Amino acid sequence: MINKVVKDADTAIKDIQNGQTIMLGGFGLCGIPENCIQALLRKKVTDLTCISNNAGVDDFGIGLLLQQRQVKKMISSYVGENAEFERQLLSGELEVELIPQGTLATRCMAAGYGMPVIYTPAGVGTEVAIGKETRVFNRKEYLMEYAFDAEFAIVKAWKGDTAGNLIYKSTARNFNPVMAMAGKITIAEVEILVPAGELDPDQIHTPGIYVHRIFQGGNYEKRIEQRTVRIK
Amino acid sequence: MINKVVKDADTAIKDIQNGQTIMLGGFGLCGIPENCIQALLRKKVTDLTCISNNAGVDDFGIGLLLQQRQVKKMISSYVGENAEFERQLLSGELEVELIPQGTLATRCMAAGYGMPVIYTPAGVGTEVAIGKETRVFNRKEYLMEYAFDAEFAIVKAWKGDTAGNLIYKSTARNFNPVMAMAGKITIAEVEILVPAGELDPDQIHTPGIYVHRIFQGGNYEKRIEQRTVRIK
Amino acid sequence: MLDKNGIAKRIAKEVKDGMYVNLGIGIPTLVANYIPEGINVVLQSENGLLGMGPFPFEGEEDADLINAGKQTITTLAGSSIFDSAMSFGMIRAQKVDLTILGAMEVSENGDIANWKIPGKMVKGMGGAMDLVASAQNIIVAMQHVNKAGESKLLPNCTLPLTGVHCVKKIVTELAVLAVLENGGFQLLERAPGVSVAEIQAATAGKLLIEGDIPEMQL
Amino acid sequence: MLDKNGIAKRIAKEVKDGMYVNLGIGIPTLVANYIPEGINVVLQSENGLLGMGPFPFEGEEDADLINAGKQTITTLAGSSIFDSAMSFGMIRAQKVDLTILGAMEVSENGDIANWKIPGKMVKGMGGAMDLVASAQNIIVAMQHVNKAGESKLLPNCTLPLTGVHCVKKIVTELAVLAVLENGGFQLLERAPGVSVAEIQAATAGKLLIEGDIPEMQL
Repeated sequence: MINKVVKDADTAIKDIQNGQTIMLGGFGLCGIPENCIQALLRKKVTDLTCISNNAGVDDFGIGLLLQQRQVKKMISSYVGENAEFERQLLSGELEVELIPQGTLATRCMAAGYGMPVIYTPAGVGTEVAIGKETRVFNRKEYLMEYAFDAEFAIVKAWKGDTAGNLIYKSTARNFNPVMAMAGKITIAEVEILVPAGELDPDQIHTPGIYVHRIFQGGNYEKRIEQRTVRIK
Repeated sequence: MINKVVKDADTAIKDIQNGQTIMLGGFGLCGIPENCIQALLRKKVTDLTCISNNAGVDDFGIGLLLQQRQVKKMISSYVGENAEFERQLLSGELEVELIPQGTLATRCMAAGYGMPVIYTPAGVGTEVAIGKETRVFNRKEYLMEYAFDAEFAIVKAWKGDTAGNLIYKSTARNFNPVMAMAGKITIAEVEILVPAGELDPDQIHTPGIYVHRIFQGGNYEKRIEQRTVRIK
Repeated sequence: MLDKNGIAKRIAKEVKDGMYVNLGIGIPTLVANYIPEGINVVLQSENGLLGMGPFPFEGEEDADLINAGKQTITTLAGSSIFDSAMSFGMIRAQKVDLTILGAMEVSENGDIANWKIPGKMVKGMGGAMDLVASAQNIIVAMQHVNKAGESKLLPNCTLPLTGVHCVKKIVTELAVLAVLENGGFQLLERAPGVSVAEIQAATAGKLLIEGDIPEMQL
Repeated sequence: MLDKNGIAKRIAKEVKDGMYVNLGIGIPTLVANYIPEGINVVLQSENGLLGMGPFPFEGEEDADLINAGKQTITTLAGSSIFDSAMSFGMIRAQKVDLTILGAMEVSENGDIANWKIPGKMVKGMGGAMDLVASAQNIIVAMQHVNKAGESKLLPNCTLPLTGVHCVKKIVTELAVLAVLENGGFQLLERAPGVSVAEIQAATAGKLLIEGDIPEMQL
């Protein structure tokens, strides 16, 4: 097997350059690459285009990169929980491209599966369709959407092995597997890193071929956005 | 949960009609729905269009359906291990459409993911491209291939639960998950059927939403085509 | 006139045995509380879960297990987890039988606007555009009029659209209405104590009233 | 002149540390036996496996674990299993670094024919068309001439094509040749004991010979 292990988050992201496009896995604050975000904050790389379903909250997740003005453009489906985000957007400091969540996921998958474009009905007849090629198949109209082209994908998994194989836990899976497939270089941080051979080949969610660098992260906060409970 | 269990293979396939299009999972003889194939033999339904990567061997798998002249057309990528197949093809009794293996898999996925067409470079410049729309993206030429439209998909999994969730074993996975997504009605036979709740949600390969009928099969022969071994 | 829970309760009657259902944020979420005993329904959460269960007991929250509203939830026996591409794949492939979501406006030809108010902060469409573009059966749960007292059932939407020609049915605090294939809101049921005239007054789009309009059974 | 194992041995030198490699049926399969110690390579089998191991010990065959040639095989520590859509997805996305396959004919502009002889039984292209259309680095392992003594390195292929303008390198029993971007076979190495004249005589397509042609190091 090919060993994909790097020492830590700083090593993993060390060649990310100002102005590059990076994907960041997660849905809200669930399943986000906390260690790599911290390393990006330390590296102070700027003018990033970030492809991520959400933009974190003011003081956690991608929100921290926004606080440090490291993000030039966000490509997301929902960005609603972030006051600093709103300020930068309204002041023109931040570009935002909002796209449907399924389109976001499928444009990642297209990149990982070598498909140059995909067709989706999402956004037909809306402002999302402006400037896009449309086509009718079986009497239904679709938009043609391009595969993403991102220099780096940064994902978070639960377990991983030294060969780069990844297993996600529960709904922290979300965008991570499709982004893992889509980066020219894919960086994975995991809660538990094991030697190759300890994971069941049938249970791998992301095969190691898609993962270029892997390390075991630490100090996961895993903040909850909406703590909803019922009483016993 | 919604209960998808039916009594047996005969019940599962009882409404498959002459002339319909069915997908059959498996690669060679590995991971094929043996019980449903037997039930199709008993039902003697004819003029089937079968979408399957291979056509079995003379006396096993889809080869048995060919022996009984139940197949009008095969859509496959490789059909080489079958003398009766060859006879029917050369005599004009059987139509065959040969398509690249990745195109076959991806046309299934397209159906399961609601994508009307996909683009693939496979077959560009060859006779596979004849009559097909081509398009250049990023200086590379692609063929436009349509999602399959099959009345039934018949797949074989290792374990399944009453809610229709499926887990495959080893390379018997192959085409089964993509075909399971692609049938208007999907029938799954499993070696082990368990109550909903016994499978780990993180390890499900095919979510039950894609599966309409499930039953526990029996008497699996699981014939090996090429028994290759090394000496201890 | 219904309160939010009343709207949810009425919509729950549209949920049939064996359905896979996606519930949007707000009133639609409440529908889960009113699905009758004996009706087996599977809730899809578009962040990657089939078989969404109730909120966890206090102290049992799992940060890795949330719904599309980012609320902590639980799984059920028979649940399955998948990635976002498969989640929207099954939505696009119309495997999800029923989508229930809120709206700011619905037009008489079934257009829906629910994601953006120009000039105000834009939060994004999330999965709503995918859901309304793909679902075969879409029910809107909303108030009949907005806070300014203006009808939300219009000849044409004034806000940026989420999807076109897709809403099949609307349940408000006043009425149940079908959106007709050729345009127009057909009044199906009145909320308890609400008159046809009140509904007519609150509906700006074309309203079709045929015969006696029954009162809702809740 | 090389035998089949010699061809496989020479090709094995093209396999570099860290590569994901897809090996076709026939001579390419033999390449696995000659990958040097210390070189970490992962073999992809397009039916859905990364990390293909050797044949199982007798009695340990598993009908559920085969390669694309339908042979019983084993997994290795670090193997992963996936479905056919993902398998060809990673091939199309060029995650597989090197594809080694056999051919009936190769043209001087890199076209390959290896799946069909008109008039004879057609078995199908399997995954070959996907592999040659997507792989960035394709090495063909084949005999220099066919059984009738005719060259298989041609100006143009005469058989139905598998893919166009895709072969980068050819290793035969006589020689190692590069396919030039603008057309033509460039002779890189001679097999032990084989002269340039013999290679020239066996090559119907345009052959470029620049300077001294070294003998292969095996």
